Amino acid sequence: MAENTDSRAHIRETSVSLAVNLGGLPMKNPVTDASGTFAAGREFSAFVDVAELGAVTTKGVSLNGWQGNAAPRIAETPSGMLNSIGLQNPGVAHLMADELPWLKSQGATAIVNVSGHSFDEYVQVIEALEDADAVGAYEVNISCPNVDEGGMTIGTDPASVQKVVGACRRATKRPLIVKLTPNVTDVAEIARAAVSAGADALSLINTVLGMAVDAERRRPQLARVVGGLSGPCVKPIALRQVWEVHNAVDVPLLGMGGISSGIDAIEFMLCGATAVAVGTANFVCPTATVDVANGIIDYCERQGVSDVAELIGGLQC
Amino acid sequence: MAENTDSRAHIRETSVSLAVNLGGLPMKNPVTDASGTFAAGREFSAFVDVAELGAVTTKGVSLNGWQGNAAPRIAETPSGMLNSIGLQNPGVAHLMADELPWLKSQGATAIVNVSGHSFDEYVQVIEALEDADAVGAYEVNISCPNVDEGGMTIGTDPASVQKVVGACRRATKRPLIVKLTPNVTDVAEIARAAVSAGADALSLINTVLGMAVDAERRRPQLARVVGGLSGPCVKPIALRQVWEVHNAVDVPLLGMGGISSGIDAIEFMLCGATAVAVGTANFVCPTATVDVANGIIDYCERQGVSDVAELIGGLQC
Amino acid sequence: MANPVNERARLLSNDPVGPRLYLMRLETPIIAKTTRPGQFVHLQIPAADAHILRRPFCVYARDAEAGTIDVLYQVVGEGTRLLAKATPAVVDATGGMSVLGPLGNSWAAVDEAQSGSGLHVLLVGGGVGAAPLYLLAEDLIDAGCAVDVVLGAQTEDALVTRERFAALLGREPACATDDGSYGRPGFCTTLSQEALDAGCSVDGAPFDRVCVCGPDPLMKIVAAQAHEAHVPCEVSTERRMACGIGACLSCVVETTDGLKRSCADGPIFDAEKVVW
Amino acid sequence: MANPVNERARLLSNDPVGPRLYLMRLETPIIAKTTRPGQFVHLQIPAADAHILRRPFCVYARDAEAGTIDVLYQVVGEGTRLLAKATPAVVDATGGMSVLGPLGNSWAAVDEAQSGSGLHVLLVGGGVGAAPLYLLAEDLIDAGCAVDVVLGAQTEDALVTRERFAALLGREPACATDDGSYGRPGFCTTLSQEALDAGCSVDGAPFDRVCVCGPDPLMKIVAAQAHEAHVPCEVSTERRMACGIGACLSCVVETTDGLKRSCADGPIFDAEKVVW
Ligand SMILES: Cc1cc2nc3c(=O)[nH]c(=O)nc-3n(C[C@H](O)[C@H](O)[C@H](O)COP(=O)(O)OP(=O)(O)OC[C@H]3O[C@@H](n4cnc5c(N)ncnc54)[C@H](O)[C@@H]3O)c2cc1C
Ligand SMILES: Cc1cc2nc3c(=O)[nH]c(=O)nc-3n(C[C@H](O)[C@H](O)[C@H](O)COP(=O)(O)OP(=O)(O)OC[C@H]3O[C@@H](n4cnc5c(N)ncnc54)[C@H](O)[C@@H]3O)c2cc1C
Ligand SMILES: Cc1cc2nc3c(=O)[nH]c(=O)nc-3n(C[C@H](O)[C@H](O)[C@H](O)COP(=O)(O)O)c2cc1C
Ligand SMILES: Cc1cc2nc3c(=O)[nH]c(=O)nc-3n(C[C@H](O)[C@H](O)[C@H](O)COP(=O)(O)O)c2cc1C
Ligand code: FES
Ligand code: FES
Repeated sequence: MAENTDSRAHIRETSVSLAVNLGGLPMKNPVTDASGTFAAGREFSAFVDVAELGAVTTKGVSLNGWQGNAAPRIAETPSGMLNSIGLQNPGVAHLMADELPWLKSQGATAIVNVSGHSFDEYVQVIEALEDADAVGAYEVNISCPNVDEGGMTIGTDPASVQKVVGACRRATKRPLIVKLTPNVTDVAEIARAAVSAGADALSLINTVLGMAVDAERRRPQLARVVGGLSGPCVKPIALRQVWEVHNAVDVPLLGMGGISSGIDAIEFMLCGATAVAVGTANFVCPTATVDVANGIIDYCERQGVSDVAELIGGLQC
Repeated sequence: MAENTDSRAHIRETSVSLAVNLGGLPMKNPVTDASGTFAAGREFSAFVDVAELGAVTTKGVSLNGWQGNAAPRIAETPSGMLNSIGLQNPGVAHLMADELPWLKSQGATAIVNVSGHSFDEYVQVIEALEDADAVGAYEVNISCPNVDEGGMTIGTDPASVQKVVGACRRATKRPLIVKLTPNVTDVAEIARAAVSAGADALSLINTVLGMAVDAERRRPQLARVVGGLSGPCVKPIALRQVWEVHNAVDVPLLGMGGISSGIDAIEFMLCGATAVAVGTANFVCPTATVDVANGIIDYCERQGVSDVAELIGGLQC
Repeated sequence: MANPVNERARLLSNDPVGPRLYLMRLETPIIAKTTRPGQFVHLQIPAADAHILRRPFCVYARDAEAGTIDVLYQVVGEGTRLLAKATPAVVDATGGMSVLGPLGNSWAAVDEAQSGSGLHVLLVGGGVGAAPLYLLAEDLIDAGCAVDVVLGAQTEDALVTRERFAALLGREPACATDDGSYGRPGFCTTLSQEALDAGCSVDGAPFDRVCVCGPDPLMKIVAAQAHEAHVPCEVSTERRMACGIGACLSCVVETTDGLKRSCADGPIFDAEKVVW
Repeated sequence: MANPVNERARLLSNDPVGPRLYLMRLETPIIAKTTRPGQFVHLQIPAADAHILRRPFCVYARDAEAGTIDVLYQVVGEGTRLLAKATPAVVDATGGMSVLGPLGNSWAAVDEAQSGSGLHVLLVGGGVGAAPLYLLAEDLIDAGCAVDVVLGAQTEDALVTRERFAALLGREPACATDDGSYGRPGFCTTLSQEALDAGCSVDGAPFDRVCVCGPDPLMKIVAAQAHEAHVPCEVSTERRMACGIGACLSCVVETTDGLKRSCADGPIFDAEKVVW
């Protein structure tokens, strides 16, 4: 896809101070994409200039790559979608050879989303990435099934969370963001486990477990039966969890889940998010990341907010 | 509100066998309303004949009544809504004096939804209701905060679930339906606890914890900040949990969460529900219960299903 | 009260009439015949399937013969923004608009006027709250009452009900605007106080009733004025509603008789009973 | 390939043309100029905010001068049902329809035809899969190819592309209908096999290429026939798509070179590489 700067959407000029710091990662504005919805940005470069974003969060990467799940991999649901991509990825070497250099050439800040099927795999992915200079922060996705623990999702058990975050922490001095799963009874407990093990920041929410059925054919809509729910429908769940976690821990939060406008982003910031990620909305409109950033600017200008950071946790209740 | 039979919606004649048995409660068709969205049916009697429904599930009742939460109590969300009614109810005596006799006079089958702030309160409500002859089954709502356990939601802890269900079981021989909360890491575990303590059937899902923010005023939309999410947006979550519970226990299930059409109901039945409840959809359209029943008939006739019970758990995967 | 019905209405018109104000005409033959003053309809936003809740609006005017009702509404949020975009063609293409109504109670003043005779009634409408007073004024005048009307709005061009009231009353309603662009500058509570002090403009007799509709703070002040003047006062409450028919307990109003449902026990309440 | 753009299109028409079949004309000046045969557009369903995903449709015809494209589509589910209800007025009232395109690759046959000369190409379209072959036929004929077309449909009235193809080719395409209401009774794979056996109807020369679009089972059979006949074959894949631009990995096609993205690496693939 060749450049076509004229037709791209741009974040507009403003006197509002947009910079935030996400656990050691300086971001020029609070907007990144949600991992897995933006690849490493290149596919969107006909629509947005990825260097303008606060960061580009790359698709989850494992050590040697994964095949992902069988198709169909997605289904539409009311105001949302299910996916069971299964973290298909070509492995960390490909990311380092191909995606990171491109991001660097664009002048973008990279958050690398890290996945693993074992505690060791997470560490190995990070160790490999320590050689790349274009990594601004890691986002450790603890919603992966863990073969060490019988396939259980690491992120649902505080002890496993502590273990994996601790191991990642020892492997790097770079900002370490831990991405929580919403499919737990008490997200604050998991958040505290991650922070106690050394997380610099937390991101949430990952997708909510869901299912869709094709009644006519009496079959599940996804080949893997169950998938992850995302999009506007999950926003109330995400806001609640961001709020709960904000009240439970002291590290900055990267909020996501159904964000498709500047107002949505402001809602997350008021609940305690320092930065926000735009996911499914990228499929609805490929300029969604930039649209969200411009919407944040609109809000700040209208409300006379001179520094976006003032909004963080500013909910009055 | 006077009767106006002409303008009411009716469940149409069919040769499809619609009767199901929900853990000892015979239902003439699989459709009831979801507790709290239909009062005790009277307010809907200008639109539907409540006697035609498989059952009428009444609003949660406590021993001496509760005031509920401060207003605003609801907010709209994408394809859904939040509520924090707070189980406002006038107490079990009022239900017995006023609502149950009316339901009986209409010829309706009643499922009484029971709530409590302590293990004892549940039992006392059931004990009071044992004197009423118009009760077809109890639906025990274990999503209430329990003052015995520091305000924790009973339904999130297997031991508490066993305790409350066991106590209710000893208080009655009537069909005992236990209504699960979706806000847990592993709903199958909770389901097993309820069944082991004597539940005849399980109903799910109750509302999903969520939150909505008024960005302009920087305030939560609900006076109580957090509320329960319901409506089409939660259907994927509900289907997934019904499927998980269906695979974990052997008792019949009452499925709910976002059902607004016959096809939605069929999806729940294919995932393992014996009957279905229509909740938020009643606010969208006051004939929703009847519309769902007619949609089930349409599906069965189109697909040549002679007995609706054939569909239960019939998902092919 | 007549049974509520769910009518699939055609949208006949939907036009801007003032700042963020729209006037909508709906073809709802049954509701047009059965609506009493103060009652409301519960509308589904057309062509917006993610917005599942209905929106409540008072009936501004009704034409039983033509089978139509008018709704005057203000754009305040996403639902009304989408409503303002609806065109007759859009609504026709989506099979009509679902209108539930008539819902709620009516002003006790109407019953009283119909049984008693020659009541003196003061109506106070703030902003778009003026709309539901129009049907009331019609019925009161039909019942032989002397009616005075006080209207408040932010600006002159927001006083969109003024002309209809003037035509009905045969004289200008008393008006106040926040910015002074029309009538008395400031809030209309000054005018309501003056009216209570002076008595009915028709014959100087003291008022027998006050009926108010508008923002809560306005209703609270006028209720206090009426209380002071020993005039019974009714107010029209606005709460967020889900079902609109009394089942869900979303819309509670705190009263001295306990929590009441705005949609079914109200929206009209005796001001003395409302806990503000 | 041209960069994709997101155009706010006016809907110019949207009419039923056969059983559950609709023909839609959209005003998309940039896409109309830049679309190549086989490429698709990714449409937002208008006035349906709960349906967040776009729907992919091939471009059936384009008029670069008028700035319009045509889409022929079948109602199969909720999204296409809503699409069929859209009217120009509805789309205008909602500020136009968001159309992302042109997306995907194109038929290799076109490049080959433009560089080589006088290719003999067999096009096989099943059901609504005939639509994307029309642009291809146009470009191939422009490039001097001899083109034979085989169409299959369930019934005569579903053969809605037949006349356009006949006009373009100057002769009737070979047709089959499942119910025998037009052309050869049964599946169109009989006709494609006969064509491969007989060679091009223009001059009897063996085909250099086969291009197929239709349901997977059809494409699989024709691909096998072409393989048997040693004729290179391309197929147009259909997968559920979210982004449509290669980022989300929703739409993977299993190939002998590994998993490929239907939206960005396809939708057109060399039939030999597809793992059916
Ligand atoms: C009985 C009654 C009669 C009414 N009559 C009129 C009228 O004649 N003209 C008019 O302009 N407005 C009237 N309103 C207010 C009108 O219902 C709201 O302005 C409208 O619902 C706002 O919807 P929204 O989607 O634009 O706002 P949003 O804020 O986006 O709506 C979110 C939710 O809050 C609810 N909500 C927001 N504001 C109000 C409010 N003020 N009152 C009740 N619910 C609200 C909405 O219904 C919706 O459920 C009336 C309200 C009630 C209860
Ligand atoms: C590249 C491409 C080109 C296409 N061109 C045409 C065309 O020219 N004419 C035409 O009639 N159809 C075409 N299709 C198929 C068309 O996209 C689907 O029929 C349509 O998306 C169905 O939407 P729905 O909401 O009615 O179905 P639903 O089943 O309700 O949709 C649910 C989800 O599944 C997806 N989906 C359902 N069926 C298909 C399918 N067959 N292929 C891909 N996704 C599907 C939908 O996009 C949606 O995300 C094409 C598909 C692709 C991938
Ligand atoms: C298609 C798709 C792929 C995703 N892949 C990843 C992933 O690789 N790693 C990860 O941590 N989250 C992944 N997610 C989750 C998103 O990053 C995000 O947490 C979630 O979708 C909620 O945000 P949204 O509602 O804005 O999409 C994926 C989501 C989608 C929809
Ligand atoms: C306004 C409202 C009140 C409710 N009250 C109760 C209640 O009293 N007891 C209970 O068990 N569930 C209650 N629920 C939950 C519903 O019964 C149901 O489990 C949930 O709403 C999901 O179904 P739905 O999406 O069809 O609404 C209530 C839900 C709503 C929306
Ligand atoms: S809106 Fe449901 S009780 Fe009033
Ligand atoms: S649809 Fe997203 S990669 Fe193809």
